[in-house]
Amino acid sequence: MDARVKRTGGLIWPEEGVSSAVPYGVFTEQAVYDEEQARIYRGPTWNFIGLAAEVPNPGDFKTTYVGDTPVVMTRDDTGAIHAWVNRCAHRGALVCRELRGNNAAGTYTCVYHQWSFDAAGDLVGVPFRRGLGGKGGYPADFDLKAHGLRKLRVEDYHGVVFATFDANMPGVQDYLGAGGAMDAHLQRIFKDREIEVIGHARQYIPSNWKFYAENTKDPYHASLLHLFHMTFGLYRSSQVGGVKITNGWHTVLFSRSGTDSEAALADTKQSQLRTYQADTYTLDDPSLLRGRQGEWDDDVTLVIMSLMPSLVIQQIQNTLAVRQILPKGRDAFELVWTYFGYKTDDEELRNIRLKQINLIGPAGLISMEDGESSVICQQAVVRDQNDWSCIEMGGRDVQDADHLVTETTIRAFWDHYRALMGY
Amino acid sequence: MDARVKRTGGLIWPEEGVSSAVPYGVFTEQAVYDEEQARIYRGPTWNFIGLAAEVPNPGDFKTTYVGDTPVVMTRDDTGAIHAWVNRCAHRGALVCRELRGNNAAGTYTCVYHQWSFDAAGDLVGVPFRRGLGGKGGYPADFDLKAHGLRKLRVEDYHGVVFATFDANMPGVQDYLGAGGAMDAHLQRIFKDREIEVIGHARQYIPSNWKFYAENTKDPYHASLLHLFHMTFGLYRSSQVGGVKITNGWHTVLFSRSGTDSEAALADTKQSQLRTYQADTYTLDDPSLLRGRQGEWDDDVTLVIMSLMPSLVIQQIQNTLAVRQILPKGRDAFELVWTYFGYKTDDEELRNIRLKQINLIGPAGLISMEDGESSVICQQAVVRDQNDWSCIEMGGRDVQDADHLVTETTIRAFWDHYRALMGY
Amino acid sequence: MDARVKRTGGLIWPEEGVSSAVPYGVFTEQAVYDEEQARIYRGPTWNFIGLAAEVPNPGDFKTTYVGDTPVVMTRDDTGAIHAWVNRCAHRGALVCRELRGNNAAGTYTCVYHQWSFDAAGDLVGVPFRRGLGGKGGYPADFDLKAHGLRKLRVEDYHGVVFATFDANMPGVQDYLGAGGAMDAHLQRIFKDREIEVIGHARQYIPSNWKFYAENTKDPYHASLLHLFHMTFGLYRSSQVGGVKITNGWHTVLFSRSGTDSEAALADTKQSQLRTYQADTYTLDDPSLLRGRQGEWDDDVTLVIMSLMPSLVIQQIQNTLAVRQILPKGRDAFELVWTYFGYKTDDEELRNIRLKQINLIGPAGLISMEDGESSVICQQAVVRDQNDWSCIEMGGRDVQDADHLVTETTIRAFWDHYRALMGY
Amino acid sequence: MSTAVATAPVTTTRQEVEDLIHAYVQCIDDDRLEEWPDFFTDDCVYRVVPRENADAGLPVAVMYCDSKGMLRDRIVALRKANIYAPHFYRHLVSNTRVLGEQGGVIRAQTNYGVFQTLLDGETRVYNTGKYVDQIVRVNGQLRFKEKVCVFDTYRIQTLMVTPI
Amino acid sequence: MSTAVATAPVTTTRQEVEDLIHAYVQCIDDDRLEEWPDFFTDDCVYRVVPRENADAGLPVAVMYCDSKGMLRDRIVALRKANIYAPHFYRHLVSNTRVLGEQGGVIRAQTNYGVFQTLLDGETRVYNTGKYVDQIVRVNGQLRFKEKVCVFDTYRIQTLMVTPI
Amino acid sequence: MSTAVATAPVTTTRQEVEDLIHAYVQCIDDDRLEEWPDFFTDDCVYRVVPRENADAGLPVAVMYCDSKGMLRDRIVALRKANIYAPHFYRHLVSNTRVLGEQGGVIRAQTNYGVFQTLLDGETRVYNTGKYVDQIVRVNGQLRFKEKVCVFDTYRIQTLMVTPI
Ligand code: FES
Ligand code: FES
Ligand code: FES
Ligand SMILES: [Fe+3]
Ligand SMILES: [Fe+3]
Ligand SMILES: [Fe+3]
Repeated sequence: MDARVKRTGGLIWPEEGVSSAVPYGVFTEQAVYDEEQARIYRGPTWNFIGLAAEVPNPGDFKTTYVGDTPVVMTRDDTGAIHAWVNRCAHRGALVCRELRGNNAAGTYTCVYHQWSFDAAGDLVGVPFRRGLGGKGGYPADFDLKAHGLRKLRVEDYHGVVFATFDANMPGVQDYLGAGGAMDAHLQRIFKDREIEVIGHARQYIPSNWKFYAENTKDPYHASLLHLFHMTFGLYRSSQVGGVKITNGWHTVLFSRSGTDSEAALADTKQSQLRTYQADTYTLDDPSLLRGRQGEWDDDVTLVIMSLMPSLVIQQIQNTLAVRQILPKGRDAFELVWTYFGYKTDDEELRNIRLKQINLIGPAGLISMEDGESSVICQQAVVRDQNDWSCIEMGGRDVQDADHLVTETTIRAFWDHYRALMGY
Repeated sequence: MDARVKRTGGLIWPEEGVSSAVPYGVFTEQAVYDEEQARIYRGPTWNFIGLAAEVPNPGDFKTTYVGDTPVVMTRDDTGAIHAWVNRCAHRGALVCRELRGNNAAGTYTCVYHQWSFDAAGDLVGVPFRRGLGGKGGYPADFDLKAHGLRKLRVEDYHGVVFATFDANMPGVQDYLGAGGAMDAHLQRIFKDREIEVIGHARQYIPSNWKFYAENTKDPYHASLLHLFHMTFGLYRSSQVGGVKITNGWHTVLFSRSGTDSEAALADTKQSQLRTYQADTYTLDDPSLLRGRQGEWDDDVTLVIMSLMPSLVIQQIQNTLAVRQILPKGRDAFELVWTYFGYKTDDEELRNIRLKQINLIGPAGLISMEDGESSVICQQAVVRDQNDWSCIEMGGRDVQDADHLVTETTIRAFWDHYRALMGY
Repeated sequence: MDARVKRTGGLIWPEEGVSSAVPYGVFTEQAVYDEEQARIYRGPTWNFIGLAAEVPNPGDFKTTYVGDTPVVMTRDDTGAIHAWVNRCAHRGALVCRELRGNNAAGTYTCVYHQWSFDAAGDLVGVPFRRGLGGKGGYPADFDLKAHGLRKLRVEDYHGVVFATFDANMPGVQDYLGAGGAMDAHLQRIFKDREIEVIGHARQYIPSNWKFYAENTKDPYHASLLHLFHMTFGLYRSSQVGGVKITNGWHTVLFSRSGTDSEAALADTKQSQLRTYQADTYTLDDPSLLRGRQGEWDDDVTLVIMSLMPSLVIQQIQNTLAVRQILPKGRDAFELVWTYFGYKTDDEELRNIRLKQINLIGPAGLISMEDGESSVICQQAVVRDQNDWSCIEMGGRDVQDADHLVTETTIRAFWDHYRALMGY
Repeated sequence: MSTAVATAPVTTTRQEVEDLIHAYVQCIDDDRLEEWPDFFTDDCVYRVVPRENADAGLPVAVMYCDSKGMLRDRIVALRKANIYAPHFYRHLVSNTRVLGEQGGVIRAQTNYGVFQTLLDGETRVYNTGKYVDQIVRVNGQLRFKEKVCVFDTYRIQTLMVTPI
Repeated sequence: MSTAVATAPVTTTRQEVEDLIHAYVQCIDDDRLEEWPDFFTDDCVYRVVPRENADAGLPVAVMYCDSKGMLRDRIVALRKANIYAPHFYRHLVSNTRVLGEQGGVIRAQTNYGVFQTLLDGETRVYNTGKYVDQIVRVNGQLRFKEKVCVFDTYRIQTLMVTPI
Repeated sequence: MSTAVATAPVTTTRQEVEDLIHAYVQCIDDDRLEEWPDFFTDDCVYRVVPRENADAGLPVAVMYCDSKGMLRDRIVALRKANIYAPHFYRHLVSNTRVLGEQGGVIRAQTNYGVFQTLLDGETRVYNTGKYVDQIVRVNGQLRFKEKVCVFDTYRIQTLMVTPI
């Protein structure tokens, strides 16, 4: 391929339009990381900040991040959800210092000098504004309105809450592709369903966030890294499934257990893979895999929605979770899991969801391996910033597929990434 | 306001002369930090390195820093105090490797090749200079005088010892403003008094040193962050007090307990502040606050002297301490407390000083909160290097005040900082 | 001296050809570190990667580094040794994830998507290459040969294995100087001897790797830092010994116990050194020093071979070890000790070797001090990147010496370093 | 034992519980994981719960096994199935306290710290927390009927595969 | 207890002191700080001393309370007055040693490590040191007459608010 | 002691071994290193072994002394000869287990963590591992006949001079 030098980080990329290779420096250079914060996380993107169910009541709040900028998500007493940068307009202190809580008063008071803001981020009070006993105080022209917190635009889409720094963004539904696969699958899980958060989990992974982005968009690895997927057929490349791409870089990956085509399964067996031990590997207590069948009538048993840049929504058997991806520098990211069920769950189903977390989470018999794969990539690319990866499974183009033997979804990601970054 | 771009760190500052706003990048950029080391800590400033009482005897030494450069303070057998960079002139090893001690021999011998230096930093011995058995050794023209340690100029001002890298500095008294408020208050504590060091404490604070500089110059926060100050009237913005500025950026902040003006106190009560609970909040054992009255006849119960760039001297009730500020990178500093009393203290007074450390120190019921406020500012300004803080309490100008409802002292700091840094 | 500015790190060096001084910034600047990785570790150098005895059998492998690039050393079933960069050609994961082991299958399979490579680093298998059930798979023109691992050239020189990124390097023997002192001393230890690895030890030292390079080339410090050397005469500058330089920067330092010349010893005693307490300092159990005499007929009791950039080979009394120097950033390196003996050792001799590790290793009564000296140099040179060290012992030139009162070997190192780095 | 029991029942019991926990911990640290399930009853419950959830009253655990079989499956997976960085644990346990005994079930609480070493040879604070145990006697041997590990370190470094 | 005491006094006593210290530590780690003062006598002395001062013979402590009231005031301030980052402690204590007993005062020494977790969910070595205790019996219960925490970690991370 | 021994031999013995190890550790942490050799028999063996070697069956230890004299020499060197950064240790030990007793030799195993503080006042995890001890009685006192410290932290920070 031809190649063209790009300024940031001095990286050399394949020619325009070729997304089947990426220079490893994209995972290591500080300049690239900083530019991502500006062009992606604060650029024309909608970033997941939480579930509406995390702040059910007026006064509820939650602290989180957009990229690596600390933000707070609040619900005011009218029920509206707001988000603002968690930095006081006075001299820069964090205004909100807990993970989550309820703020009955409805005002957020900075501890440093007690400037107070309402749920929307507007400045509502300033101590000693007119001085004390006629001395000191703020200038006569001091205007509260001019000193609010930096606000983000917020949209609550079927209970999934997004925020953006970009005033000119279209709505969330347009962003993820109205009526497209992502929209349909998101609605399949959330639309008109009352959800209940059942817990959280956090992993701090010493790897660039984009290695994990590749991982969650990668149907190729799922059979080959995860023995539990392959051996127990929770996911197999030989199953009926596929990938769908919407608005450039959002991707949906889905499959149906027990639908392996004879031919594909035969090919799989031939490959003699470490991860395929269907005949020999068994569980002492199979209750782990005995989920509830047909919770959805489409028999889809696995869906991974990668909604760039910061959200993964999953249904794997009966486990439901959102995963928030928080970059923590060029070589680390945090993965925040929020598990949920439906208010309508019976006790047995709720227990099934809790049990299946043994498969999918920081200690998940499947998903732990995605953390590890991200780490070993970061460790291996310390030098050779201009060596390229090879992303050619399933061809070199970008298009939906009705099978799982492809990396087209990863190519889609890099394609769009380059456009946003100007590479 | 207009704004002008400045090269270092690409920061945008308010127009010349406006100090009521600062771009947050000044707290985050490595380039700014490195330039501070050159232009401030090694520039036209006097840096606190210790109390003369820390090295009372000939041969005593103490290792410390000027900015982030390791230096050693020594007392020679004539009683003179010296300071030199703690880096061997041979191949760069630390010459002095303990916190403090006494060097009876009077020579400082580098462990690596045993070059030895006297208390003044001059090279006095080199092993094998003429070789062994006629072989090897240093060249004939090797000159001991050419290989001394890098010396700093030192001045012991009433027992407070300062050092500078700048050969052309005026004396310490001129530096802090001869006859000005700083000079007067320093002498009030130290002049003709024999002091006794009673102990040390250290805090490592993940925050830029300038957030702490702002904090120690900030009469506004003291009532609003510190419940103990406000509720027990150790300090209240409603008290008789004020701020004085000398030579640009040195500041003195003082107040008198129990002098609250009716009007000011009424205004305070109206403000409904978290920190003011005079009627409801009491101590089970008030002995903590029962200090000795009138130790000084001016009835000043609180003085905070901020002597830039690296020293805070305090009298709060009967606690006496110097705080040395040691920058440890763009996002951390160490705060070294040295507590002292007077040789003339009776046992009761000495015990009062020890007890009041519960108020002022790393675990101080008041001062712990200054560490916290510095940290939450650093955590909040990770991005938006070119957003500005708002430093307008008490107006936008720089001048002494006879009250405590102002940030004029902080504006003074930034004014002078910009001049030194060429911003 | 004149001085000339050099671009990288903005360092100012002495004029061309003068190696008796070095700007301290060479130990602190990131730009210098990165350039070293390119110009030295991946440049025209042979880097030690292990002993052939560490991978005695076909299928054996060991993971290590060249500079800070992870590499794997393997032995194939023909007995040949290979080395390749430990980064999968697919999407960059570490291929080999253990310290060492045996790979019976002979193929190295990446865990991420199970691409498999042979011991030589060639790609031999790719799952789902032709897709599954006719769907997906790699493009028809996908060529396994084009996706091998990045290989290094390898040479096993008398059981000491070296690798290079530079295709045009002459052989190892030419690199270290055929027939020269280094070659002779290396052969003295390894040629026609069957060695046996008896264990490993690792130190992580917060210091730039070049401070340790200076240390291992420094006959001057050995008497002055190490009391055990000097007091017990394991090494003394007054002994018969010398230094030899080959191909610019490789150096051999050797001495013979008990050969101190009267004159030199007299001079030593006069110097009144901390490290010389021959008359007063004794051991309670001298068995530590009671090695086996005359293991080599040349009576050389100490040899330190510094084979740049990454290897030290030592014989001290009867301890035999190789030390691998692994840079871990501008301010840290790891020192990996591999101790060995000969297959022919009797039990007593083997026990002597094990016992003498009390002298030489991470807890070595002598060598621990080399770790410490490296650290205190790094701590002292935080600023003053353009101050210079003084490397003038034994003159200012570079040449072999028949004595140990010199730093000529260190000058040789810097001379060659500057040539490689273009300074 | 009667005498000892009579003279100092609590002391003795703390001793026994400590012996159980020490054996449990050593088994993990010595990498004899195949023996690990035998410290539990057949119908045991084993949960590893982030303090974040415990404090909020949320049920999610990162590991949740409700049978000895599931414990065995965890170990088999760790040995044969899972991909993770090789490592070892070092447990330090302290202040075991017996909180009570009822119907043959002893309730006890113990602080623990797990220090993890990866192949780089560096040791890090990996996980601290407390064991909240329900212990019963099975043929004279103490066994965990329920073991809940509530861990402070709810930001897990990379992943968790080895039991706590 | 007489028998037990007769047969192995030291053992028994170490047991008791450990029980006291374990209860003390658990009280802090479980955030039941309101109960913390009750481990002390009314006229207690509680000092938290940097090793830097202890070794130099200097009297400064970062916390110094000479009455149970002052201990209570510390807790009330922590709950209602002070501003600091939310966090929790995990104590590991070890090798409690009874050094002697005189006039009803037991002198004991114990190593401790405090591991702190902030809201980011990371656990760090916050403070290590030793307890030097003087313990007395108050209506049959052991209580601290004097507790001195000499801590190694004299570079305190940010601040100290929760007792050690 | 007979009664106690009779009633609960193991418990008693664990007590005694713990007392020995606690005294040993305190001696190091209190910097009374001159007394350290006295915890050993004259013909003792003391080895500090990286887990990397122990697991591979390789004999290299970073410290290896086969007499009390060598232990003394280590301390004299540390005091008078060696150059290293001033520091102090804090040991936390836990789950001491008595593995058996034969011919008067008690075999015991204990987990330990050593937390090191340099003059900067920061405390770091320096070394974790386990003690594998052989203990005998010398005039009624327990002494180490052999002490092997197998340490996990085989990447040693800078150097090791103070015994573990
Ligand atoms: S920083 Fe928030 S009120 Fe001052
Ligand atoms: S570095 Fe100081 S004497 Fe050589
Ligand atoms: S990264 Fe190695 S096989 Fe995909
Ligand atoms: Fe996966
Ligand atoms: Fe304050
Ligand atoms: Fe040396």
